[in-house]
Amino acid sequence: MDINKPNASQGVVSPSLLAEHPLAHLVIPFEKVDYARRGVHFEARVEPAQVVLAAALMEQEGFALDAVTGVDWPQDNQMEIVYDFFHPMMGWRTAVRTRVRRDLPEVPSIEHIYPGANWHEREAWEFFGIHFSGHPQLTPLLLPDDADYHPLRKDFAVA
Amino acid sequence: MKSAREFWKGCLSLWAGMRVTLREFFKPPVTEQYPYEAPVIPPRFRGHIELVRDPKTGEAICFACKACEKACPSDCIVVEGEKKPGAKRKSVTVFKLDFTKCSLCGSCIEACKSGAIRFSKDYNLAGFTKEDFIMDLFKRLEEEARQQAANEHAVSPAVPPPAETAGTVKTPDVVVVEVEGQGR
Amino acid sequence: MNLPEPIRLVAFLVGLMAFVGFNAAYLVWAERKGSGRFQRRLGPTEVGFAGLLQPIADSIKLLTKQLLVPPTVDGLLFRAAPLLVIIPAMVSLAVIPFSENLVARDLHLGLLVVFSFGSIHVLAVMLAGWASRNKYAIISAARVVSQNVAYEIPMLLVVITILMTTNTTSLSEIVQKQAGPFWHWNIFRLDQNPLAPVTFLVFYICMLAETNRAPFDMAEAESELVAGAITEYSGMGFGVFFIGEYANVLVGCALATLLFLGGWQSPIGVLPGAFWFLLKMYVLIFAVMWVRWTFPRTQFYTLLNLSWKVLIPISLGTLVLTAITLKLF
Amino acid sequence: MTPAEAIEAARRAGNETFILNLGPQHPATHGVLRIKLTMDGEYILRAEPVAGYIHRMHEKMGENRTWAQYLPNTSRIDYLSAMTYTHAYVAAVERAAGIEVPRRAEFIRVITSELNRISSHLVWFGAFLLDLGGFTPLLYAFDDREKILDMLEAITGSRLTYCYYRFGGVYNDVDDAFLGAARDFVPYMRERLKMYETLVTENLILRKRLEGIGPISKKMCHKYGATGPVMRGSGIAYDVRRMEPYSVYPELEFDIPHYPEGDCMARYRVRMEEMAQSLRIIEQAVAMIPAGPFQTPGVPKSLKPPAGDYCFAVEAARGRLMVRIVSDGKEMPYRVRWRTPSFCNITLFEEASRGMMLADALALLGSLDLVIPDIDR
Repeated sequence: MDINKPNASQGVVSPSLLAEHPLAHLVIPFEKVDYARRGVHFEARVEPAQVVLAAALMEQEGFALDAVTGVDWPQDNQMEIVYDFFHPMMGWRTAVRTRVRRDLPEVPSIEHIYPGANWHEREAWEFFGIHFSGHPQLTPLLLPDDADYHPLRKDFAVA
Repeated sequence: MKSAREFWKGCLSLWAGMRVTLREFFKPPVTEQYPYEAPVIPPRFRGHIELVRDPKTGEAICFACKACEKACPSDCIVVEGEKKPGAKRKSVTVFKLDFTKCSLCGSCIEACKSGAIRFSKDYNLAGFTKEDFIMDLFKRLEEEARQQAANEHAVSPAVPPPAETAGTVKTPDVVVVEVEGQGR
Repeated sequence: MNLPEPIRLVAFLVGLMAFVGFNAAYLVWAERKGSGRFQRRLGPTEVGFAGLLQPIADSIKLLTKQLLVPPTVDGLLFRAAPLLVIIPAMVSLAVIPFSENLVARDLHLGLLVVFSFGSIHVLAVMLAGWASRNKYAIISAARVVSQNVAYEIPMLLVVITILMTTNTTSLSEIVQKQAGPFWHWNIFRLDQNPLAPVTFLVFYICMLAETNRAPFDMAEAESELVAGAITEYSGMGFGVFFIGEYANVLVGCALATLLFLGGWQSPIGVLPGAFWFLLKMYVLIFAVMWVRWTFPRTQFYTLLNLSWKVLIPISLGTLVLTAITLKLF
Repeated sequence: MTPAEAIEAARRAGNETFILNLGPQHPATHGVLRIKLTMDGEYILRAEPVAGYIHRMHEKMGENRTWAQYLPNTSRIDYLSAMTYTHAYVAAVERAAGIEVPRRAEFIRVITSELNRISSHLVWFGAFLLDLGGFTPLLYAFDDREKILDMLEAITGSRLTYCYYRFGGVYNDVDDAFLGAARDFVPYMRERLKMYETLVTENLILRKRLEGIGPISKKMCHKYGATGPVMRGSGIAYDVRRMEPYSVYPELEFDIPHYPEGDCMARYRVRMEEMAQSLRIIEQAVAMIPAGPFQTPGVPKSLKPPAGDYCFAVEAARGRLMVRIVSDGKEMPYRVRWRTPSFCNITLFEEASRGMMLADALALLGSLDLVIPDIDR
């Protein structure tokens, strides 16, 4: 398969390969999800410690990082972090979710695998307070430098 | 020698580029001379919202149901109404629009079932203070009604532009737009 | 009108000052109207008929603006730089023959005077850049020096070719040698210099680069170095640099007309010489503006490569070729 | 490392460096982006973009507005291709709430999005050449863009922040005048693209200025997640309209221009050809648009999509735009996450511009086609 001539550049719907599960051989279980309903082909729920392994597997499969999203769930006292990946050649979409304790949100950083995640993680840190251990420069990115508040937390009082 | 031929082809491309600009040099300008030529405003243009007058009764259609107030994402509409004796429905008395926060999304016009408000065609609003843009549309509607009444039985053709009430900002143009022929 | 020598000289100098001042102002107007026409818009139209009073309005604005000198600046150099931009242009204009007898001082070594003062312009821009202690200005000062040094050499080589064909350095004699029908102009004299048009082109490109204009405006690269060497200047300091730039373009185009297009020689021999000289000069100035509004800026090292690897070999080649042809015929 | 360490390291290395602040007010950053350049003479040792000067927290605004009230925000994140941003949000909510969109509305969305893409590329074309020093093409490009804006203003009412799409269709219908104008615009624009070809693309100075400058490898695109013309300039023919087809794009004939070199010239050529492809799409869409309703009736005013999280990806002018919405069944979104293309494209600037000269770094910055509110949100 020519590396930069993906099979889908002439209008054929790319994920036709969904018949057999292309990510089945990975050690982390990815179950298939109805793309038309959720917008993602495969989803995996992992422990915070396995995030780096998942990212490494994704990188090995040729996925590119799409986004790192934080979601605050105060009712079950947890914070959820969703890593989105997309495959530039095959058009697949995967999401890796993990949940961490709300009072001490701690997740290993995947910055050494995907340097692009540097800014994503900095943003998640300044908006939610999720600490990405191993991140070279966890300083505020978009908020003023001396910002100590985390606006996207549900308990952040909107003026 | 390849680079020499390439360099020569490059010089030809420079000359081709110069020919293009020279051709453009002799074409007429495309710019619109704003103060002298008024821009053409399409019918669906979104100026600030204004109240619609019911053709039959001459009063504002709006009966202060506050649907638009709830629909507005930036809370810039404040509507007050009171029930006149004898009338079966309320009628609007105050319709304050804070145009500094309005993002012209049209949610209020969509929410209004009786079509009582619409987009106006004002494109050149100017004011010196923020308060100029807090408009009371109902007072302005009455102002226009009184102005029109004055026009009906006014004899003199030359009609000054509608006089400004304190609150509204509809300052006349710096250069009155409908002036034909006063170009260079 | 043979007034006594000093009064004639003073009259000429005052005339030249007025000429440069008038030209600097109305070349700015011509550039803004010209760029407007190139870009299918009008250019200034409000002040006076078709914006004719715009330059006057600009100069009044510049004059009344406060010329503030930042404290961290090297005071002496900062104030000296604008003067150094104007002086070379004025002096070289004094030597240029506008027509048969319309020349301030027809020096025998006119050509050398022009080129010796021409190099002071580089010093001025560098001083401005260095003295204003501003990072952008320092970068632009470094660029100006290497750019002008690179383009001084091919220009002089071309001038030497002209010297060989006309074997005189007096500008009016060069023009007299080009008398007669227009194929006597140096640009068409293929019998002496088979590559004459190419030499003219090389001279023209070098003139563009010398005055930091058009595709080579490295010093005042507004989209990179904000305003380059003159970032810290305001009011008339900035105004003087502006006048200096246009005066240098004036001198460059005048030189090109004298050396190649036969100065005040008229192709059809009817109107006075000065008219033809000014006409040719303004055609060349129009070409400078035309080039400016068509091309993007070159890279800095492409600019230097262009000079060292292309223009200098070409000018050397024409020099040798002219020598051979002169020797043989 | 902090600037102090950078200077210390450089001083130990014997050369004297200085920190040059490119922005936040600088002609070449086209917006309030600041790049701290540690320079050694004219060469850049390290470029560190600093964002946040125009950060308005669109994601928090999403959480205290109803689904419909958030629509005006969507066209203000990247005001140059506002249609595609509203399209992403509206389609994500339609996917969540399971709303059907009539075919006519889908075609209207494709036509307006492609027109918006061309107008966005024209702004990029003008601004990019302005950075390189050529002033005139900017005005030609804005003259063409004016025609597109007048067309879109005639049907939507505004010129830049349209807010034209609604859940289940569009705000009001498209009349024949608009379709006629779009049909005539295509040949006119092809003529103009030919003119830009001779005036700019083949220009020797521009080619010398762009070829081989700012090489971005495929690996870098993968690592940083740079998409759109940046990725297509590095040889990967990735386009969301083909890889995750949405709306009526599968029925339309168009191909994805991509160049393997990965330098500024490749990205320039990709965008110029993308304009030609968009013209092809508009031509086909105007021919194929069916009659029929332009909005699905019966979409509830206060929408409450079922709980869960949904995402939708769209090909914006600058690259892949993904919206992830989390709903908890109430009438206000629980979380709205915008994965904007410029946010990912800027992250590779630090590595791509190391060791370049200042003028080339600006050419690279221009070829990334950044819109600063797209980075800051």
